[in-house]
Amino acid sequence: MKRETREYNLDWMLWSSVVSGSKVKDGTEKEYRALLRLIPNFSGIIDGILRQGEPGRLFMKMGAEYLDDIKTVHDKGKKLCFGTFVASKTLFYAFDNVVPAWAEIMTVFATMLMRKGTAEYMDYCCEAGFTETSCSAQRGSVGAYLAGLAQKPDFLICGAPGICDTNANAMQFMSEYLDIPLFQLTFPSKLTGRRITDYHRRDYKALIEFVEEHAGSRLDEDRLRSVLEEHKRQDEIINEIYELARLKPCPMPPMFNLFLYAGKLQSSGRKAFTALLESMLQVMRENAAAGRAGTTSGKERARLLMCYIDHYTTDARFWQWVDSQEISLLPTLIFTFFNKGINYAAGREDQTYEIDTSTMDTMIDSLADINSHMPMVKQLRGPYDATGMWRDDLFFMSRIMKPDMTVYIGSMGCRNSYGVNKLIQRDAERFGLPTLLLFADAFDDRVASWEFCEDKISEFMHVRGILS
Amino acid sequence: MINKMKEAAHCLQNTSVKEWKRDGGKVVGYSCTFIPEEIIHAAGLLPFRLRGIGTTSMSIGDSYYGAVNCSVPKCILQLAGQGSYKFLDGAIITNGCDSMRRLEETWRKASEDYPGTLPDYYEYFPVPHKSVDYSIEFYEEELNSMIESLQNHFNVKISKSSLKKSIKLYNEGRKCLQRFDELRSRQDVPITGEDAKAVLIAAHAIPQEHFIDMLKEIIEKMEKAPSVSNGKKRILLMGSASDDIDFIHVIEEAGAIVVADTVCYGSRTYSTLIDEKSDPVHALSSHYLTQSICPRMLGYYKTRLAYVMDVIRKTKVDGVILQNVRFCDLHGSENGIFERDLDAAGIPCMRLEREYGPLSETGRISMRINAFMERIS
Amino acid sequence: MIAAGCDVGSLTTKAVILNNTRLLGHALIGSSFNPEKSAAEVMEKALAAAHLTMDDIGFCVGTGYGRERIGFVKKTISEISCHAKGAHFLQPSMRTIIDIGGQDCKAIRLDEKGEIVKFMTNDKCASGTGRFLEVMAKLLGLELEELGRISGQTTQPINLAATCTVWAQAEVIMHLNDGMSKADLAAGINEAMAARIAILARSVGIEKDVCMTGGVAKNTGVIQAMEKQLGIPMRRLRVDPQMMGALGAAVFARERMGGR
Amino acid sequence: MFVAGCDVGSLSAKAVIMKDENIIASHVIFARPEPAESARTVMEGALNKACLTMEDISYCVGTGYGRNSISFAQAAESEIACHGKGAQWLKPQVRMVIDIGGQDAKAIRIDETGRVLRYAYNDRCASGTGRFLEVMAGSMGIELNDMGEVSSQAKNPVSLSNQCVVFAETEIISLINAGRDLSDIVGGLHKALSHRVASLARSIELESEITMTGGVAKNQGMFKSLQEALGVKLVCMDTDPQIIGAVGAALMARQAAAENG
Ligand SMILES: Nc1ncnc2c1ncn2[C@@H]1O[C@H](COP(=O)(O)OP(=O)(O)O)[C@@H](O)[C@H]1O
Ligand SMILES: Nc1ncnc2c1ncn2[C@@H]1O[C@H](COP(=O)(O)OP(=O)(O)O)[C@@H](O)[C@H]1O
Ligand code: SF4
Ligand code: SF4
Ligand code: SF4
Repeated sequence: MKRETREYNLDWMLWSSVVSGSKVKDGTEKEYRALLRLIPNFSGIIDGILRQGEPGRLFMKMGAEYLDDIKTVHDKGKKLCFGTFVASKTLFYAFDNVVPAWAEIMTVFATMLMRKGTAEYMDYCCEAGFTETSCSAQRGSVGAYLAGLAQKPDFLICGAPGICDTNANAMQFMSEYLDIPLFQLTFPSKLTGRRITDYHRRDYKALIEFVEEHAGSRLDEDRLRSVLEEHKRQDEIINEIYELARLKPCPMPPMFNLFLYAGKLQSSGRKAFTALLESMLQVMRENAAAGRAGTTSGKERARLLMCYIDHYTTDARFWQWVDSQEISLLPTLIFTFFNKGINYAAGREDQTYEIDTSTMDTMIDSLADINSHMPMVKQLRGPYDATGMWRDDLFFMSRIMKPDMTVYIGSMGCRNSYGVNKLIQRDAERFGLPTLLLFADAFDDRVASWEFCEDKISEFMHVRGILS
Repeated sequence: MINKMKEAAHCLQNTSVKEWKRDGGKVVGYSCTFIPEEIIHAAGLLPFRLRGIGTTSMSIGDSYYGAVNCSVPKCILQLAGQGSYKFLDGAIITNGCDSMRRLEETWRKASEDYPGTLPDYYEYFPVPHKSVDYSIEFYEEELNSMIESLQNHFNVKISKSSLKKSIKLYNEGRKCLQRFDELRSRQDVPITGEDAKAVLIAAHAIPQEHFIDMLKEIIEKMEKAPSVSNGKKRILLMGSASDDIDFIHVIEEAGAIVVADTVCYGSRTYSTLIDEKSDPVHALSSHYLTQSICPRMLGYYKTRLAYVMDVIRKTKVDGVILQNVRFCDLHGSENGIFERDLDAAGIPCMRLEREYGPLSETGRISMRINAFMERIS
Repeated sequence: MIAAGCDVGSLTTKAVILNNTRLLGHALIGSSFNPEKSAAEVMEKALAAAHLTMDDIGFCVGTGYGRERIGFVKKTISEISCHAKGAHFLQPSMRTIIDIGGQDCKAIRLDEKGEIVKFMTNDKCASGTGRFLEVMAKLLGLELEELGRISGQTTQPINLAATCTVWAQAEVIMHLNDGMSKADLAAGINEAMAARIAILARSVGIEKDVCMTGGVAKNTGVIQAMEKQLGIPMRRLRVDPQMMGALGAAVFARERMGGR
Repeated sequence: MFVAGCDVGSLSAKAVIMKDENIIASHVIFARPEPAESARTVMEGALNKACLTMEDISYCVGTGYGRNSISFAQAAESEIACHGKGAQWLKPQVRMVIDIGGQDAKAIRIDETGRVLRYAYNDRCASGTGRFLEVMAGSMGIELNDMGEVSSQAKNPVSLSNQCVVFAETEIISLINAGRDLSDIVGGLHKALSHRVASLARSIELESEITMTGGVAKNQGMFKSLQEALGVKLVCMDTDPQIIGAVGAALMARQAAAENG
């Protein structure tokens, strides 16, 4: 790692970028333009986000709040819990002295905001002895933590054993390297059934005990109830957003996809996310009423479904490009995890979670339930073609969202999705969904530059006659 | 005797398997040490560990797997697609690691294009990633359903007493292997690492009864055998699965002698015995699910380190080779921490990433091993 | 007490003749298909430079990829040990040695006595090896020497995204089309190379002094990029860095003969 | 009316001139460092053969890596579409085209009109491309032209362990040193490459009528070896397979010219 890189902490840098970015829109348009010039490195992305209007502003505020908590965690005498995103956040927001920082979220922020992405942190992982073939979603931020360039976590939570080895490895490595206690939440590789539910619940209770022990505080019933209620409310709005996204043209602006899952992963159960969702819904309703697509031009030339990960590197060019091409970006497949009772759950009730806030016990069961339906936990833990797994979800989403094509982008570290993406592609093509596998890395543009990806996606749409 | 073992190590369908088949016996392949061979054995079937040796092309492996998957399951898929595994009557795939668990799907799908290459009995077996009471319970239930499905498919009965008999037999095998390990790592090493590896591979490729008889003879010879070590550096081999005798050959060519290994196909499977008194299925599940020597059991690094340090102390090795197959994340990342901790303990070690099977790059590997030997001499 | 070292590399074959600490002669030729012949040829040249014949050599050590096939050597030692030995012999304060040859790259850390503490090699693929630079130089229509020199004239090095040598080539072609200057491209190439090597170097743990050996050490652009990457100066060696393996072999040979 | 197709690849540049249903001239050159220059030179060559000048060409479509720097082309098309189109036009029964060029390998499935249904690129690295053979031929001192001939004498093709082009090269050198027959080595190279390409083709599911295009298809050894690896008899192109991309481009030009009046 270069000396300059060591001068600032990762969490501080992200905090300062997002916080200042979240304020630039507070004044007039002229002031905004002037301020943008002061943040040359990431003005592209900030502008891209803020151009979404109120939802963009709220998204930035939500990020600022999240990063502020992380940056000040120890000053405020709280405990920092670091983990991977396949462990649901909702639990942690029910503790008053725990702040969750999630590896992938930090990586995504850094990938989008920092000039050279997270390359140096990723490389630092190798320098520290962690394998270079591992997933960039973790390596990107874990490298900074290994190098001591962030608030040191007080404990680690990993929800990946049984889902993703490389992810779980990153946490184990970090735990050993920095000597931080680690809890591994595990998932049998079957999705449904009584035994599975029991297993989750028992494991989840063990997790709560672990958190209580290391946080030195107890899970508060009232707080948990209010977080879960908020979560429920959010699910209802998301349900409506999905419903609207089905329209042709799709009234959802491409970047909302990012807001949707970033919010869900980062701030589930927090008021800031509810506010964001409400304003997103507002925009979509207006678009729908006017029969407009969510793209800037209001037109829709094609509908795109990402069947794995969006492409994050540098300046959010992915979403902006999609927008400029008048392509609707439909809600990402991997975030298709539903609350029981919504339309899409019909016929697949066993694949949904239920939030029941009657008693402490039912709430804990709900948490376990939510967690066992997190992205990847749901789609990747069993055979790809089993009920409720990757293929099933892809076909299901295509039926309701009617995409013209689907694109796979992953991480070079992803054994699971690379292990079966050729099979998925075959099946999807037979199903009638044009499918492009991109040999690129969503978090590392050294594998393939955005220009390369853009070129390949354009070529695909052209050759396959997708773009009207 | 050792030649028989070598034959078993060098090819898939060895003489014993052929004889077994000829006598009307059935063979069930399985992908990792978390499948109790005892159960397959108790069903009167021959458990056979899936391997990827002898592959000369990846044309089938690469058609279904992605570019960033480990070549161990890819080679197995290649062999399966080529029809080399047609002698199997069944196969059980586990979630040993992410690449391996995907073999369940890739093989199943490949068989649509290569008809007749999927065994009639084909199951995916989920192994939990934790050693706690409720995961052991879960695993036990899975074992029970495996027993049931074997019984149904092969029309056999797996009784408690036959299970107990199998456990007893395999425990005897484990005891022999423990003795074998003691001998191979004594001061005057009586067997090359290459030959020793052949024995360890054969343990999962020929009928256990037969294996134990042969092993006993080998042990007897070893007790009196002259030393083959003469001044060679004693090496402990750690990391990814290694059933590749030629790889050991390359290491030993460079002036080393492998006297111990903790890799899959090494002491992992027999360092402890199974309780013969309690309920057999329960005994199996508490044995197998507490073998945390494999890094797939994430979060148990400290246990593994203690185990390795113990092996190092007992076998008095001069150096440790921490190898991993490319894209093997489990071992790749753990080797990094091992390196740090072994370094700190003053034990020379070297990390080495390689390709699996025939794709191994002899020249470059031997250059590195040479340098390592020069370093520790 | 005349000792010799012969390094049959993938690209070049080198020989060094040493009398105690004095370098009597050395030679470098391109490797041919036949390592035996290359070795004999280069040795002859080195001997001629030193005005000696084979009979004058007390002990000769061989190294490099073709080491097993050199007829006249008494012992073979790996390149890793030889490069370390050679660099330490010239400069006992050397702690980290980065050797980049035609086909691989090695980072080696030494202790005060010059013993190897740790080493790492990259030989998974051609990117990060000298071959990468050769391919690129050819593409730009530059001599290898020029690649380093011209990169000094850059105003803005390009960012090479692809890691595969061949794909990187396509990228460079693309930039050439866009009218990018050769200097910027050369600088970008050298930086990409340095970035890859730096990871390796850091994984063995860098300690001062640091030097580079192997043919690529003659590329000033890579050296500067490495210095920038690592934030520490690379010590220059007083002998051609490409000869380091052969020199180390000769030093080993001298030790064999009882010299210290 | 004359139309043209120009394919500027990584190794070679190709130009084809068509009149009505006929190819009246084609030309192939080694690519220059500057694609614009390659395009100009190769086009001039083709024009000379046809005794035409640029003004005679009503429409020109460019393809290949350098397609965006062909100044005289009115439109650019992807190689995938061009190879599909060209192959189908020449051999109407063809439903799958395997194009191996210097820089990549592609498998393309087309329908009866030459429209692309599915396609895939090699995703690993240069080891699955024509460059692999080029480099090897260079290091063995064999002309590319002779590769097929040499390999036809192979009795016992070697098995190559290295994936990387560069390292495979060293391996080859040591095989030569070990006294292995050149023909066995070349045979081994072909086998290695064709197995890689076969897995690519299989990943989009094989069709029954398959042909091979691109420079590598000129190599009879590769042709046979791919046939073996796929276990299917390949349709042989009577036209130089290297120019199929340019033919496809010319066909597209014809179509465009017709549409534009
Ligand atoms: N004069 C030079 N200037 C810059 N780079 C050079 C020069 N000569 C050789 N090189 C680089 O050194 C590499 C060869 O290094 P060398 O140590 O001779 O390799 P090996 O030991 O594997 O034969 C070449 O690939 C090239 O990149
Ligand atoms: N005359 C020939 N005989 C055999 N192989 C050839 C011949 N010419 C070219 N090739 C092979 O074809 C490849 C180049 O194919 P080509 O289609 O021209 O590539 P591109 O379109 O990328 O320029 C070379 O890498 C080489 O392997
Ligand atoms: S992208 Fe793949 S490798 Fe990365 S965390 Fe997700 S499942 Fe694991
Ligand atoms: S070597 Fe590693 S990645 Fe490969 S099958 Fe074994 S555990 Fe899995
Ligand atoms: S990526 Fe390129 S340089 Fe690397 S192994 Fe493949 S061909 Fe060689």
